[in-house]
Amino acid sequence: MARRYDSRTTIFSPEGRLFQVEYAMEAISHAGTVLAVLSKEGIAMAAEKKVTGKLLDLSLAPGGEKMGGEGTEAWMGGGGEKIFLLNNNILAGLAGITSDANSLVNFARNSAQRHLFTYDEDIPVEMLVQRLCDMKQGYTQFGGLRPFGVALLYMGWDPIYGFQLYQSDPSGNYSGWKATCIGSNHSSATSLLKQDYKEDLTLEDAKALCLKVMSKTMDSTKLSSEKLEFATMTLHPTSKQPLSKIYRPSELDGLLRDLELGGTAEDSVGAMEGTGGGGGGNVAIST
Amino acid sequence: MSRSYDRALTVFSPDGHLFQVEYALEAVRRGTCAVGVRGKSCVVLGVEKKSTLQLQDPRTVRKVAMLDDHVCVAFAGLTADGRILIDKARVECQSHRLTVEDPVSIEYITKHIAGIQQKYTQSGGVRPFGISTLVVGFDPNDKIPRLYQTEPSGIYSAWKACAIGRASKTVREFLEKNYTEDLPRDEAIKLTVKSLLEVVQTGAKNIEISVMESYGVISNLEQSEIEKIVSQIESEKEAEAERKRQRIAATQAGQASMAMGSAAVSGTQTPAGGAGDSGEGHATVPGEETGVQ
Amino acid sequence: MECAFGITGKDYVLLCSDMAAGRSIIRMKSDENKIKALGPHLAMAYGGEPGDTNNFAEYVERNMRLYHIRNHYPLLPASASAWIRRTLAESIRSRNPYAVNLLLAGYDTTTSKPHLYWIDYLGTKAVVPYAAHGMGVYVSLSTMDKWWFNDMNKREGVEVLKKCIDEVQKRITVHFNFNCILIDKDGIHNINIDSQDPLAELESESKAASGDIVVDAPNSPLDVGVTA
Amino acid sequence: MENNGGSVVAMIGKDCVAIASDLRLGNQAVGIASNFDKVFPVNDKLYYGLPGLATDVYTLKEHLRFRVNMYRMKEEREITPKTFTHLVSSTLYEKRFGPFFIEPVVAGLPTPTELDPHPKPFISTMDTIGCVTTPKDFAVAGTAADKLYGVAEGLWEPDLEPEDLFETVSQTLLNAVDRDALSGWGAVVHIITHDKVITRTLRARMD
Amino acid sequence: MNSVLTQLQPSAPHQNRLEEQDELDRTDAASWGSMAGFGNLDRTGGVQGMSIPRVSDPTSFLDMHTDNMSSNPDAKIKIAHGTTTLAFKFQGGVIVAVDSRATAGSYVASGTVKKVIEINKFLLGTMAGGAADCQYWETYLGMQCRLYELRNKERISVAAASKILSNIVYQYKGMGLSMGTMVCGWDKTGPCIFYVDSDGQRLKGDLFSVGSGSTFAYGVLDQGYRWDLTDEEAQELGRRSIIAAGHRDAYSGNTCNLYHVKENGWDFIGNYDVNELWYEYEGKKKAERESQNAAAAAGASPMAVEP
Repeated sequence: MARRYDSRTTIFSPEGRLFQVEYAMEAISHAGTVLAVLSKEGIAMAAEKKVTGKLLDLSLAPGGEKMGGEGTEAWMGGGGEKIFLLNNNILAGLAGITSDANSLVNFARNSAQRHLFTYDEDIPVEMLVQRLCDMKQGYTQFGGLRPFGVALLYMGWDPIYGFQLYQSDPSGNYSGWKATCIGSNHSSATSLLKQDYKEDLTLEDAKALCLKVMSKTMDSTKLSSEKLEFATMTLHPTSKQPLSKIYRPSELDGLLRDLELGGTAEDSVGAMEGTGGGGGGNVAIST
Repeated sequence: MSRSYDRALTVFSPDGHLFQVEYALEAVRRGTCAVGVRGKSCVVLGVEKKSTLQLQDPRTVRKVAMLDDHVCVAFAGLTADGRILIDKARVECQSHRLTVEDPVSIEYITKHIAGIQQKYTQSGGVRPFGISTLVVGFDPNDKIPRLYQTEPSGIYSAWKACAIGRASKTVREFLEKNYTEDLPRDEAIKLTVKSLLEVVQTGAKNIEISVMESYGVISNLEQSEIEKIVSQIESEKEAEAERKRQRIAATQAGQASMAMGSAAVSGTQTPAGGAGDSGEGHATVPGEETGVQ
Repeated sequence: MECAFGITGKDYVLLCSDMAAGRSIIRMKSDENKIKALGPHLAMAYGGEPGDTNNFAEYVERNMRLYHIRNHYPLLPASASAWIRRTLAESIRSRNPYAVNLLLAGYDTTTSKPHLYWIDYLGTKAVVPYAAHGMGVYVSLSTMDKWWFNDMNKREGVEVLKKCIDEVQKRITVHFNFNCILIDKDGIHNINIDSQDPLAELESESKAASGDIVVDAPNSPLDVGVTA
Repeated sequence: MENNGGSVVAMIGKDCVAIASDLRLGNQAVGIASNFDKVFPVNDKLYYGLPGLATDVYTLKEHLRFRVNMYRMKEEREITPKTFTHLVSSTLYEKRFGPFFIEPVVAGLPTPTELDPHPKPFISTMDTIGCVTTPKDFAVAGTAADKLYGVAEGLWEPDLEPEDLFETVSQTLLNAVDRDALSGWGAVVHIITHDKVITRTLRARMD
Repeated sequence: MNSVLTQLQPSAPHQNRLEEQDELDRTDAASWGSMAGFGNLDRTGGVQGMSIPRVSDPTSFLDMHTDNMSSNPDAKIKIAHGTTTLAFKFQGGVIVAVDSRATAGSYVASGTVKKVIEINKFLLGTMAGGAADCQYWETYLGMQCRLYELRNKERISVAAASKILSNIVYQYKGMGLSMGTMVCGWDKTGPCIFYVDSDGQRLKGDLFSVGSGSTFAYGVLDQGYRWDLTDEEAQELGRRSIIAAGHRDAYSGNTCNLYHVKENGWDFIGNYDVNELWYEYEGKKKAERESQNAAAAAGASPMAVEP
């Protein structure tokens, strides 16, 4: 019987449920975990990479040693597998179908730029979240379309509400959080976060908490940049403008070693100071 | 392009039902409860609020929204649908002011919302909105509080007191029994809280009350105020129960069985498992993640 | 035949406009309010082609309001100026351009700074400490150049404004009545610029009932359902 | 062009490039603002100036910002001066039948690549509908363009070091706008070198 | 859905907007019964069936061929103008007074034109400028007002009615519409006058006069106007002002129509011949002077002889 209501497009089942949406959510719970922790000083986000393999060539991926010349920075667009820069002040981590994610990222970047174009300011975080969610909602209501199989974590800063962390799902719902998690094992990660989260975290605490929970969730003893992406959102110490930073593999391994959570042992190429990509010109996107 | 989708999703069944619309109504019943009560010179909206999780930011949980200075709306059903519909209504409110200068009347905006909902039951390739709304407010240059309800089908109606969402039938019956005309502000608030307590077992922390007292004067009750009202209601209930017990004790000697019966009928006790029709407990509503509010 | 001024000070901005409305040589009204409140801390004085002015102002007003209600906070002055400028810039290349010049004044509550923008019908925007549109350009810009200085307190600002108005009334053949507002951290206040000491009224008012806003600034959309 | 006034000049030096503009925004004869910078950064190796109708200065600047940002996020690298010039040019030509009244000037230092380890400093300028010229010495535009040509012809010499280039471009701009009624009211100069950008505001005639 | 929607910022500017959504938005909202009522009136005001010259720039085309704009006074299409109309608010309601002359060039085409348009029982519109423009759009406005009433179950406010009219003419701005009208009525807020013209200008006020003779009407009106006029005094003031304008202005005259808007609708007070009244006023003035002189001559205090 249920087949009648869950095969074609998004329509109500007799109990008033939208199976397509629920199935889309199911798809996400198999995806790589993304989790983020908010602190007063900034936000930290870690994401689990699922596509790994010995023969995967990462040298041309952002942050890879062969990529571009000077001026080419890892933080420019993200574009690894999981964490993307949506706007100067917003980073997002995605869990779900990667191809859907790419189209959403593109939409988000366009929306953010359009806002910048009309209002000459960075788009407020919640507004961008709403834009995306409105789009996602549309895909659950209009015929011939299937919902997006993507959940997102957004971290960002705007002058109205400061640092913010949001989560959105395929139904087009979103909510704000202090620390949250999407993807596989999200329930156990959430309860770990609940246990260890304190109101007065520093950014360093947040980073540590993020990676600690990640290491437990991922069920692997040693984390490394091969399986992980990591990013932070902070304010520039002098200009007070948002500073998004996606860690280079070498930086991340360094951080992991410091926290004694793993990290590939010898990676002399990237033994650079912690400021990394975002340190110099903070304006990833000019405003 | 649109040709390929003009196979409407909502069509009559052989026995004259619009199943998608009826199922959408089911989605509404899975949402949390919202109650509207019209008093003498005010109108009260009460909603059941899901407990925010420890790490959640309460700011983003919105069930009551302002459409214009003088109009508020509460909804039950799919949250994302609600957001879209509310946005359309907000645009209409400003658009109306731009074209005819006057603010919208409450009936007008209700009619507009219902019109949009109706459209989505009849057009090709779309499913209906899975929400019901309660629209409250005051017309410009007018002192009469207004309360309207809209449904996924596009039906709208005016009410003295009304409930939508989870267990709305129980609440509506309660309201029918307990509503009196021309309630003063405090009484109207109390009735709203009382009726919500029919379905909300967890008390004040899951209740939110907004009161509109005249054109453009809206306020939210503080948590502490709601708590006070809840405890007041509870003590009244207890007193009532106490009196009943005494009465029963007094008459027990004579007609024990009869007295028992009448006490049951007066039914001030919360119906067991107020979760209502579906019989689902609040915390475990399946499909909660689909964003039903 | 119009005249508007804007002056910023330390923690406030003054906006002043004439109140005449008419057709060719006939003045049909001398108490038309040509300053529109666009938010709790934002207002504009506008002038230009009759018909366009009000239609454009109301269009802006309703869009600002929609933004406020949708997002629970108003547009900040800088973003509002960008939006208005874009609207005019797009309009100038359309078939029916709005011929409206305006001064946009606002107080940024996040940085506690006053803002003043000079915007013309082409969509030209200038960020300025003081400005004029219409007749006032020719006689009073120099007055402001001479008397305006950085971080003026309210009394000093009002004095400069009075000088400007005085100059207009002295040198321009047309007689104008003026309408004046002051925007500070508490919102928009009406000011009777003709009185001896316009600020005294304001001060006594704010003492009596703080935040008694006379211009009907839209009340902020209550965060219904968000708190509690 | 004559409505708001304003002029921009760019010059090539030795491993450095300079771009400067005046700061006046006028409404025909009446000066409105003396803080109207017409030169904008794309990144710390690339600047551009937009002299012309002020409303279009804003509009074009915002268009370009949109496109550059999208380019940067999608390509994950900075745009080169040459690519940027073509971006500006095609943006202008899109409005072929209702042009932006602007004559842009672009100045930048290309980043060295494996194929071209020592790229030359780059300047270019366009007409209102995007016809590009890439001079080897200097580029001028705006209401004082003809005066700028004259002074620059006399003052510019090849392979100037950053500080000498600063002096040359400053003198060129100041002396040219003194002879232009619609430009002036202050000036700002940017010298782009490989390790930093030097930005200085100049004192100018205020009449 | 309606063009005002597009006028406002779109709610969620999806770049690749879903086709269906567009389809939903395109259908005329009025047909869903949810729009407060403007019938086939597009919400910015235009009538859909209105034909506009099929040239690239109808505005300048019309500008060339009508004499309304000053650019071409010899154009073939001559728009009728020349009128005096006035309206003012006072304690007893609104007085509306107009003349009745229609001219085409210097030729007096009619002396019995009805320049007050009875929109409905509570609303009056006056007519100055193009007679056809005024008549058509104000009648059309009447229709819209009735639809509004049926849909919203209450009478339309004067503000809203005038705004509808203003939106319509603003949409045709520059195409040669010629109207200067006052929409007068009584609604929940009391008596109300709005001046609306073809520039799209819309002013709320206590006292207006429109038309070629308005300057002369103002001359009498401004001097005699007080808020606390009695009904009779107010009617007389309106009448007297029109007579004054009819006398001085070549394009105004013939008769004066006088209306009084009260709380429960308007009353038509009467139609007066300008010429007859002029002589009557002249006669009165003369008689007053004579009696004054006589009184002065008789040594009585001149102050006592106020009529």
